[in-house]
Amino acid sequence: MLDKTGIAKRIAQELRDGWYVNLGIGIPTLVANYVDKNITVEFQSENGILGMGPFPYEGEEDADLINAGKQTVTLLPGASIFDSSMSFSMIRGQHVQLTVLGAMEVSQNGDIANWKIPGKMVKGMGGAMDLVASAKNIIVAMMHTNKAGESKLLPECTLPLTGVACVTKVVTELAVMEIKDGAFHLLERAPGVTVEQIKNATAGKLVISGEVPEMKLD
Amino acid sequence: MLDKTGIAKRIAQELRDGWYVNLGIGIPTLVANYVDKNITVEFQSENGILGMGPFPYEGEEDADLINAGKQTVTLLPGASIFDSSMSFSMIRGQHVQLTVLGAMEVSQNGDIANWKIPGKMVKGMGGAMDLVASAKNIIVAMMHTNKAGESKLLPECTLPLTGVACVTKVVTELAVMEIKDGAFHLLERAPGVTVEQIKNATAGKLVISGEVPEMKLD
Amino acid sequence: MAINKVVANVEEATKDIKDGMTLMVGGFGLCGIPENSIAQLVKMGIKNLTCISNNAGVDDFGLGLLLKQKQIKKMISSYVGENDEFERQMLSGELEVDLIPQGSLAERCRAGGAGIPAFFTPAGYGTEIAAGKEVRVFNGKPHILESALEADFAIVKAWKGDTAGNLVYKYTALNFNHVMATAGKITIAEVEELVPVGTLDPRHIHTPGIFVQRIFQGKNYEKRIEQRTVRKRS
Amino acid sequence: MAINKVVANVEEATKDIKDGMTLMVGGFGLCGIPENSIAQLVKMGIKNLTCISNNAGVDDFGLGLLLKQKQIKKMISSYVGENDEFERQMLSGELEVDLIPQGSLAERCRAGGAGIPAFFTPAGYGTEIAAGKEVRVFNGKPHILESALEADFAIVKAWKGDTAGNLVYKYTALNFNHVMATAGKITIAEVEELVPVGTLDPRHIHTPGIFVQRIFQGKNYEKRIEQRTVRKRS
Repeated sequence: MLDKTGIAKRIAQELRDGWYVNLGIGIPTLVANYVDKNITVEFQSENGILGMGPFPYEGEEDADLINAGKQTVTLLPGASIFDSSMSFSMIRGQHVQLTVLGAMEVSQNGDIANWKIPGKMVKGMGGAMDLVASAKNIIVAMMHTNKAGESKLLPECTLPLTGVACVTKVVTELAVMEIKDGAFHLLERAPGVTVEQIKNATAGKLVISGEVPEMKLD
Repeated sequence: MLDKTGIAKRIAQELRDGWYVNLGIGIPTLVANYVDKNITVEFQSENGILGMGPFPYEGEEDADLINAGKQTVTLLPGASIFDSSMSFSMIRGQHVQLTVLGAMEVSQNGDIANWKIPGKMVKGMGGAMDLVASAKNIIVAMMHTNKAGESKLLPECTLPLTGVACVTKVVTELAVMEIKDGAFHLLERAPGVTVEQIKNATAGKLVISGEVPEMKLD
Repeated sequence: MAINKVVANVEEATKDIKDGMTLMVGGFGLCGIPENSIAQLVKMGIKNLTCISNNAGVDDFGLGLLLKQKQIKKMISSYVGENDEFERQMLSGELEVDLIPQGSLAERCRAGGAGIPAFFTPAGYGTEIAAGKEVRVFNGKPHILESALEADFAIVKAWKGDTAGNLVYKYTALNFNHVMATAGKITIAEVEELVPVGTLDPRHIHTPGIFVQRIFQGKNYEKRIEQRTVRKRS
Repeated sequence: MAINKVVANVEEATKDIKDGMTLMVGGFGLCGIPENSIAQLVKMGIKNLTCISNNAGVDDFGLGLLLKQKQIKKMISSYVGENDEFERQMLSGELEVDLIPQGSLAERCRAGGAGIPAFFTPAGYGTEIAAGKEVRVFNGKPHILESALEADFAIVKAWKGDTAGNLVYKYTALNFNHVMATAGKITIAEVEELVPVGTLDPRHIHTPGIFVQRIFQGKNYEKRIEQRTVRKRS
């Protein structure tokens, strides 16, 4: 079974040389720490950065240089700054190759719910609806089940949607799954996790073809 | 009767302190030379300049600094440069207070035709359609009649339109007219021109109320 | 010379903002917010405001200050997460909230400034955001029709500005400030440094002065950091 | 490090441009045109091109060079006034021409790059440009629906560019180059000066590198002036 770091490491393996990538808040943010040294990717932050770098050294924080999670960050050489409308031109115009974000529910159709729980305080969708409606490649990083032990991979989402038929892959503490043809296709098991465990934790349609390899993490 | 310079001088009197102004090619361009020294206006050029200055001194021309007429120009202090989409955001968004342009025909309804003569080579409308569809205040600078002596101020335009119900004033070699309520309202006569002459040269509905003053030019 | 947009101070810049008006307020989180103008609105005690702003500040800073005084009737935002008083007012029904996808918020502000009354976007299709909105398929993909946003006043904060109203922002303080500056019937810019015309490079101006009606030299910027994240020197 | 977009030369940058493709070509008149790439397209002899460009060059420069070789099937422009060969081909029916209001051309390119498939504009309402287009009234004013433009290749010219594809333009050479750079499936940028990453100020970049797939150091720029207008020193 993977911890959050493990999920981030596995997702980092999905990155390809030359890609622009938008990472959501939470586990997705960690992905930046595990990029293969042999490839070059640039991180986009929807508040207006391309070429976002790591957190600043203590004492070098600049209130005027933050990411979409309002965290102080730095710029790498070759970075650029732009306004919010241009930032979402990049996103909506599909210039960003990969979006990684968290979710509360994902359906076998690729629908995603991650912004609102009826009856609870709604904080807003931020840029998530634009991101999921636009990106060609959307990977969800999340736990396979919620705190009550219920599957978050469902036949249909029960929560208000963020986007429809958009998620391409889901990486959880248990597995890597691709979404196509209205089903979760099991690609890899987390170290030590059985196919049975994944089956039991998945409420939506799960397709298992042949031997399912265990994922390889360094 | 006014010459081209006279028309430009008269139109310059329409400028108000603090206005942004877009001047078309031809007579409108001359307006910039006669701005009252006591007011400040800035000239916008739709290829991407705000704060356009006069032509450069000989030897100081820069191929990378031209106006919408492709003429070499200069920038005044406080000028800014921007791309074509932002330039037309200014125009379409009605941030430019006054547009002055030439025309082949103007109708009593404020329609304007200035881009196409059927059967002749069509060069294109450039930015004219955006300008006339957007600006709140559009002054046409033109001759009252064409080379055949026919009126260019008509009940309806006969040429393909550039815009509908948009022209607010027309200044010709004979007169200043305001367009409202479906008619040309005669405001001023050019020096030495009689109301009768203006009547004879105007095919569209012309409204004359009381004594029509002669325009004052320095 | 260039048109002069300078007003003496924040009082003069905001003097005709009235109860019930719609304001766009620049910034992202607490980054690039017009601190001086917000403080002045609190002082003026104007009520029933509709505020269009990506976020709603925190309890004791940014738009949170206006919320605390119950000066805001309605917030139009994309994310309002860090504010307890906001939550209380929203859940009690005192505060109307219209949540908009961040990209649609930015584009709707741009459209407002650019004379584009409506446009199609894929964002929000199939969600409750699309309720009541026209849906149209382009290239096999469904889109919804969104309309332009405009405001009685847009209030923005820039790093440097010249007397002609030309603005330059510092790093990510650019965010919503530029698009909102284009969309105000009257746009007020407060700047950290007010400079003479001719000081800013014409090629590097983010917001041309044509969009700005009033500019003033701000003071005492706190520039609070919402999430101070650092790494250790290795 | 940043993603490297550098290609060796114009040959490599343009190698997969094929007959029948749609190209956006930056520039306004002869200002800011991609001289190197146009010369290479002439050399390659590619035919049946659809070119989206504000103008069509002059007889012996700019897109006029492609017109002379009859490589262009269709021009999508706002003004094509200074070109006798263009006129001959257009009147004889050899060349298709689609004339578009300049602001709509710019906005349609921007929309193509920004994932906005269509938008409403007042420009052209009531004229032949509006024929067959949806009309809708907003705030009492009629608007027409215009659609996004995209291109197989966008070819732009910048002043300075870095290896990550970030571009800065010189004065009005900015014009259509930026919006077109955002709208190409593949965008080629030729630059007067190719610089290392870190050289350009992140706040002053006009076109972020994400929009540019290939960049190369151009050479022998002629930068012809179309209308040399000067004043005498007094």
